Amino acid sequence: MSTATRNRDVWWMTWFFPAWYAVFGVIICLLTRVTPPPRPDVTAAEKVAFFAQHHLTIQIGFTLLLILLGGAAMTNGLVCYQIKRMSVGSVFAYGYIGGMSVGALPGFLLVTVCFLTAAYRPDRNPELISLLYDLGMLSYNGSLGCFTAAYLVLAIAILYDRNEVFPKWFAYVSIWQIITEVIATQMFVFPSGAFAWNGSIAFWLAVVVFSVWLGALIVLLRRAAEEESAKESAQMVAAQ
Amino acid sequence: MQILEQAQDLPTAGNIKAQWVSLWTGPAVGAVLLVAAIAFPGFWPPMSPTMSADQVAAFYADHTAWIRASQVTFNLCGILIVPFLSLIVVQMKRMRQTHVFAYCYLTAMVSGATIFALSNVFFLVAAFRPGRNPELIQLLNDLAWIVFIAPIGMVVSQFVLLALAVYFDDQEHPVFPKWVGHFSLIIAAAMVPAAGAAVFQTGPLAWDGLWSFWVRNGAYALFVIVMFFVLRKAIQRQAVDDGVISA
Amino acid sequence: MTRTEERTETVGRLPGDRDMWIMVLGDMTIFAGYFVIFMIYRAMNRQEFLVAQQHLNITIGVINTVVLVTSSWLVARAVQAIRAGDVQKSIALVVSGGVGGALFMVLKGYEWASKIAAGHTNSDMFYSFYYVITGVHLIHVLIGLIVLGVVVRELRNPARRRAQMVEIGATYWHMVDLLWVIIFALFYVMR
Amino acid sequence: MPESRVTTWVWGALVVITVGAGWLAPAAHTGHITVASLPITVLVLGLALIKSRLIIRYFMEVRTAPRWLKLTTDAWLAALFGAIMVIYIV
Repeated sequence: MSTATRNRDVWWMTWFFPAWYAVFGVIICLLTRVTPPPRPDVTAAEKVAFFAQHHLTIQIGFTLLLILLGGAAMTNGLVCYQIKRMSVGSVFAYGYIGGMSVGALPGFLLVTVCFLTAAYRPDRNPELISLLYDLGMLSYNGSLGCFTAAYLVLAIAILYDRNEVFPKWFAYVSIWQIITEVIATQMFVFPSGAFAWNGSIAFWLAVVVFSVWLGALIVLLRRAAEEESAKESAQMVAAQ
Repeated sequence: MQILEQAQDLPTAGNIKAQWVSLWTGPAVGAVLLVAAIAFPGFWPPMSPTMSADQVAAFYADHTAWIRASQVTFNLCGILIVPFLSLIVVQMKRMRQTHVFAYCYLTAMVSGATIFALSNVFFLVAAFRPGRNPELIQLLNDLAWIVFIAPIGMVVSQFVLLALAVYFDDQEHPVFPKWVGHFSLIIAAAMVPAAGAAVFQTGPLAWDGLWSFWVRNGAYALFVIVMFFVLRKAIQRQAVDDGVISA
Repeated sequence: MTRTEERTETVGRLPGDRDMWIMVLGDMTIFAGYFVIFMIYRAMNRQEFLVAQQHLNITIGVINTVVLVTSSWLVARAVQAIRAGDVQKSIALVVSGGVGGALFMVLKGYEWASKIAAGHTNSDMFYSFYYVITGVHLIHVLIGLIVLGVVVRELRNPARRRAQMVEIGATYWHMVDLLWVIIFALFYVMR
Repeated sequence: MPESRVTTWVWGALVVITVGAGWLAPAAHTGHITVASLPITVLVLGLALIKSRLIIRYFMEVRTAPRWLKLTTDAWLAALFGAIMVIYIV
């Protein structure tokens, strides 16, 4: 046995994490055009036109996402694993995957299916296309509780942890994420303005905070894996 | 499985017994779901995506009772496959590595099951008021079929994770034999094209097509059957190792 | 003053810890974003905002600001007390600071209730900002009360008693105060 | 002057400024003043800036903090109040 290979699987997932989000970013930003989001304050005819204009890229992008959807689960499983390494036991780790696996359906799948169904029959009644558009966008941008629950248990786990798997400031960054989810409640009320699903506060500021959170998580997952490797090789040396 | 008398009350025996029960829920649920699939009129042959809204509405009006009976069964029993899949998680945690693949598998399994559960609801809502505007019935039918066939991402990631876990399991006597990894990847490859069901209305990739319907669903059924025997062997070996049954 | 103290005086000493300052500076930046966006919408609807602003109760606004500033002052005194080694005084000051925070929330709740009863709901753009920004601020007050609670609990336990813990809590609590002072100026007072 | 006395003076200043600023608010006058006023706004924002800096410097103890923190908080104040002022005037 070579030294420190026991967490080789963790390293695989740690590299997979940014790779998956990169692909996901390309899909949602460049192909399917759901981020940045299309406008909520348009007529049914304009929504039909949106689907007509991006017909092909929506189909390519979201079909790709249907295949890669499981990557979200895999990235969340990795975070769950790191929470399990904390001194706080498994409760928060299970809470995290609980919240995140619920979130996969309203957070990713529903928008995928709604947009593909809309693109499936472009000659459908425009009112129905409009319904699919709203349903997709509101569930995608507005699935709040599942992620809030996951961020909350993550933050508490980090604050109570004594193994220093993640630094304390990341707990606070997760709390910002909760705050942005709280503000996102407003998108169910406002079809335009700062709090709409494409609004400067409910969307753009939230995206900035999310990017900070995600970028920090990518770096911290790598650091946690490095520390785990170092600890294991130290243990192996000690055992010999 | 004959548990040794002296081991009866050990926690290890309890663990083996629980796994054994979960193992046998597999064929039981499989049988029920097979009956439901046979009873669902929309599968024989699978409803064509090219049906007009009126035809779809007429189909739901003509077969309301059987659609309801079979989809309620799917709704009630579909997620009962979860204990069987949990068994794979438990066995993955016995492999020689950290448990990260097992947690990823668990997450993907829960999300995948949730997606399946959603499709039954769409079928059932479409059958709830057959007198509804045909355009709405067609919409519900589209959603039901697309959610049922196309989102294979969660299961595909389960196969990939299982394969990775098997390949990374470098114990002298691995929990699963290596071919399970290859097999798992082949099943994944067989299911991936079904994502096209959300785009194509005709041909093998349409939801009633050879690939998206028959190969996809057949592959998954084959996986469950093969994993039944693989898991049975793994549990028996674990039982011997734990001293719960005689070799 | 001894030599080491003199050195820290010139180099500077970070109150609390680095993690809390990342939180506070980041949160201040996010709120700055809210404020700037509010100002942009205000600039686009000047008259409408000014008319809507008339209906805010300035007296409650002033009282709430004084309450929060006072609470902040008590917590600042608590930090000085624990540094001087006076644990009981420090606990008492943190608790009274927390009471101030709770009072702020009660007053804010009353203000919201009376505004909604008077028909100033979030269908008016000024009030949509008002409810969201003050609501997010209220969540920060609530988190602050939890933080102060943790501080009191740690102070009561002789084994875990650390001045740094009080500083961390205080840094957060002053940020809550700081953000409110700016909200007060932008929503209640400016024309 | 002992540390606690300084803190108390700062608190007194904050309360006085708050009450004074409250008197400038549109709603403080029954006459329903609904005209924008540049001088009052400048005054109000100036007072808010002073209050904010007092809180940061004295309550948050940035006065004795490392230079980077002093600079960061001042930059934040300058950027925020500068932006508010510019948006108001333009």
